Order: sequence, then structure tokens, then C-alpha cells
Amino acid sequence: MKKNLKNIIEALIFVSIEPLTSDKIKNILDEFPDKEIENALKELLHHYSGNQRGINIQKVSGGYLFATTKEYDEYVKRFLKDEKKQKLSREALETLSTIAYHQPTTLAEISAIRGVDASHCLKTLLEKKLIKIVGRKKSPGKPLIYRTTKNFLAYFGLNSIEDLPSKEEIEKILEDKYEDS
Amino acid sequence: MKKNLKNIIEALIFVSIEPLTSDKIKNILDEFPDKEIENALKELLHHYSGNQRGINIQKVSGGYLFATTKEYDEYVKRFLKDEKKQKLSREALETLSTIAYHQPTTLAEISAIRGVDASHCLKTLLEKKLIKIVGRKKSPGKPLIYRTTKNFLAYFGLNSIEDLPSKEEIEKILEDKYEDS
Amino acid sequence: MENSQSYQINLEVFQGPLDLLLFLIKKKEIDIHNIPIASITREYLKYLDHKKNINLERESEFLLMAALLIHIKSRMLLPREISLDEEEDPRQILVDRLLDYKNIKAACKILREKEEKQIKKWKRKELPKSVSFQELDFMEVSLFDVAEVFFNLIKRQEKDQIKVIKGRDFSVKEKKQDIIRYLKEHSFLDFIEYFSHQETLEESLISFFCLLELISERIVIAVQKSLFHRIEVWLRKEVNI
Repeated sequence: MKKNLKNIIEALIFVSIEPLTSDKIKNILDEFPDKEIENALKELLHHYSGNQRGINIQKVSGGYLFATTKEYDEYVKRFLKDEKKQKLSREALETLSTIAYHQPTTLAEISAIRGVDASHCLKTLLEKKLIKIVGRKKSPGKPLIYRTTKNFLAYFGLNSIEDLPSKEEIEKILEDKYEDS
Repeated sequence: MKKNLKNIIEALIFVSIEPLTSDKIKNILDEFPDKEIENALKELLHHYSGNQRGINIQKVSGGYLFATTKEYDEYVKRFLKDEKKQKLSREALETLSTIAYHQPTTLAEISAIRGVDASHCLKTLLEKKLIKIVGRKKSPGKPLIYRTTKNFLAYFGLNSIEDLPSKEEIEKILEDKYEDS
Repeated sequence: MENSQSYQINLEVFQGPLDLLLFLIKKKEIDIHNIPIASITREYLKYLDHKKNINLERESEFLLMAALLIHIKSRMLLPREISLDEEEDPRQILVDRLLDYKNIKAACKILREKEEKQIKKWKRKELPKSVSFQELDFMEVSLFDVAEVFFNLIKRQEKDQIKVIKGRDFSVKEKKQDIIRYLKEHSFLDFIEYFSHQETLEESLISFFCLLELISERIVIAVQKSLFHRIEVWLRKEVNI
């Protein structure tokens, strides 16, 4: 039974994004006596502190949270950097979509559509080779003109930019005529 | 040294939100020989499979991922109460398996196979990232083409698309007299 | 003798016409490879007659199947003057569709079990705050994301100028001309694909009945060439319009 309780607490700490306090644990597991919970928690912490592992439970701001062991930070950082390279932030995605549907386009146009300044996203997208600069507009200030790249098409499996889903298609999909239950 | 590598891999799997493939691990830890990584990984999995714990490493969608053990579902659910974790509706599941077995496929094909209009299920499936648009078919109307995702595999605990219920498994179900309609 | 009460099943419990047909086949212990079309059509229609609580959109799907059943029945009764595949049983498309659907349903059952098991194993959607490397709010994007994000942006902007999309009225005559025009340009139309591209249910239904009329007026002909359930509609060569 006690062993079981230790596992339950382990699972709870694992799924928690915020540090999980022992009060909160007692609250959730209100059928267990506080004393038992405290003992199980102690045992769990002991288990993780005892042997050198890749992950451990840290006590931060009064609660418990899983974290990777400091010693391996170097590798974890390497991994996260790599992840970042392959993925886009919400902002970058918005900028990319705007360029895709409005190309050829300029920073001013993109920012107007998004309602926020998009300049820092352009850098990311250029680095990832999802967009490219194709020239300058013949208008005051001669702004740079952006387009999506072949790489962009390949990434999404498209043959040409005309193959992007149309407004009608997306609307048809998004329509919640029948809420899916 | 070997013990160390096991810990590094544990930390990497822990910080990955999606199943981490062994290829990716080898890529990140390129200073270690592949063979050593494979052995350390095997050891790590063995470590987790041996003792009954609150968390575990799963092999899904071609990679490795931390998850809670299913025995403690009740408590985790209690804790994350605002998070709705609903099963797919019958319609959505039917549409999804139609796509899984007939991919790459179009909405018209899915609807034809199911005998009902499947368009309103696509939203749920796309939003849950169980399916994705992969381009357009080169046929009149140029309909969008759909495929299942890596997340689809993870959602059902499958390691690869070959793990979909086989012809034999399906036949076994069909022979079952108690099949409900 | 069954009374009409037993047919009063809410059609909503069926996923669609194929589901209902499979139910009838099982109930009557019919061999799926040798379906008595006349009696199954009769049964099927009885269910439609006693339907309750079904919205129009769903109803049209059940009606389409009724039309197909009747079509098959008539093809079995009448001597066919044009046969593309000499020995083809007109029931074959239906049988193929039923078997395929039955397999999908069985697969769903297995997948549902897997889902139930898997759903109990919780994964994290984001990393705990302790792994404090900044900017972890990254995601893998799909084509759908690109499109959805853009049209949502636009929608946000257009909030104040909601467009009223008015349904067009379609006359049968107009629609028949449409179909003929389409056939002249494309030589044939793919039955399923054609209907799935109609804007509204009403338009689909009108097109469908126009097509039935065109078939009975011997202006067009509907055929299947292969086992792949594709129904093609062709203009009859001898007709000049």
C-alpha cells in the first residue's frame, strides 16, 4: 500500500508543471492519512536522491518538481537547441502564414495584417530558409520583398503555392455545424 | 562511463515532449559510438520495465517517451481535473481509421467509404494533430490529401503504421459472435 | 410477424446507411456475398419510414443509399442492354463497400481498446518550469496550422464586416444543363467526388435527382469499371444536346 502511494505521488509530480506542494498532494489524495503521504513522499525523495540518475525531484518554491540532473545540462541544452531549430514559435508561424498567402509582400504589410511588428520573426524564418528576399519594392523607402522558398513547399509537401489550402476549404473544416462530442 | 550515458539518455527522453527516436539520440550524442548508446538505452529501458513505478518509458511512434503508469490514472485525473481528456467520438474514430487504412486519401474518398459526409470530423482530427494535410491530389477539383501523423501512432500506443490492427486481428473480431452492432 | 414498432429505431444510433445495412444483414442472418436485394431494400425502406429524430443532412445520406439499392434492384430485374463487364453482379459494388466498412468498424473496435489503455498513461504537454531553458514554446507546424492561423488572422480583422452568404436557388433544368455541360468538358464525372464538391445539401440533392432523371431519360449512363467502387457517369454517345 505504501509502495503504491509512493508511485501515485511520483505520477502526480511528473504531470505537474508548477512545483507541487505537499499540501496540494494531501488535498488530492484526501483518502490517505497525511502521515502516510508524508512518509511516502520522503521515501520517493530518498529514492531519487540516493542513486545518481538522469532525472531527479527538486524542491523549488515550497513544492516538488521533476528536473534533469545538473551534470547533464550540456546535453539537454544541445537537444533543446536542436529542437528549436526544427520548430516554429506561434509568432513565427503567424508571420510565415501571412507571407505564404500574401506573397510577394513586405514587412510593413505583414505587420499590418498581424497587428504587431513582425521584424524579429523574419530573421528566424530567413535562417530556417522558409522565406527569402526577392528584391525591393519601387515605393518610398524601397522596402524588401519577401516570398516563401522551395524549402517551404517541400516542408509542407506542396507542389506549388497554389496548392495551399484555400479559405473555403479551411472554413469548411473549421465550421462547427455539429459539435463533435 | 556507461552508467553516465544511461543517465544522459534518461535526461534527454525526459525533456522531449514527443517520442524521442534512437536516431535522434545518436545524433545529439555524436561523440558516443552508436553501439554504446544502444546498450545504454537498453539498460535504461530494462531499469524502468523491471520495477513497478509511477512513471515509465514507453516505446511509441518509433521513439521513447515518459508517461505515467496506467494504474494511477484515477489520481492523475483527479489532479488535472480541468483538463478534459475525452475519447474520440465514434464518428471521429471511424473517420480516423478510414484515413489510416486508406492513406493518402481525400475527403471524398473517406466519405464514400463511410457512406456519410466526413467533413465535420476533420476539424477534431486536425486539431488533435492525429491527421495532417500533405498536399493536393492531381485530379479534377484538386482535393486536399490527408495522412495520419506521428502523433496518431503515439495516441494509440503504436510504434509504427505496421502496428495497425492486421487483417488477422480484424478477422478475429469479425468471427466473434458477440460482436455488437 | 413483426409489427411496425420494431422498426422504430432511432437512426442516429447508426453511423450511416452502411451501418444500418450491416445491422439488417446481421439481424436477418443474410450471407453478405449473396444479398437478396429486393427484401433487404424493403427492410431498409421500412426503417426509413419509421425514422425519428434525424436531421435533414443525415437523412439525405440514407436516401442516397435507398436510391442505390433501388438502382441495383432494377438492374437485376431488367435485362441489361449495355454491359461493360459481362459477368459483373450489380450487387458487387455494394458488397465491396459493405465488407470494407465492416473491416473499418472491426479495426475501430481494436483501436478503441488501445485508446482506452493509452489514455490512462499521461504525458506532459509542456515541460515543467524547472527545466528553465527559455523559449520552449515551440511546436511542429502542419500545413493546416499555416492555413488556419492565416484565416483566423484575417477573420480577426474582418470581424465587423460579416459577409452574408446567400444560398443560390437551383432549378432542376439549370442543374441538368450544368451536369451535361460538365460531362461535355470532362467526358465523365466521378459520382462521389461530384457530390462532395457541391456547396450545399440542397444543391447536392437537386444534382442527385437531376442525375437520376438524366439516367432515366437515357441521356447519361452510370457505370462502374472496377472493384474500386468508383461510379462514373458518362454522356451517352448517341445523344445530341
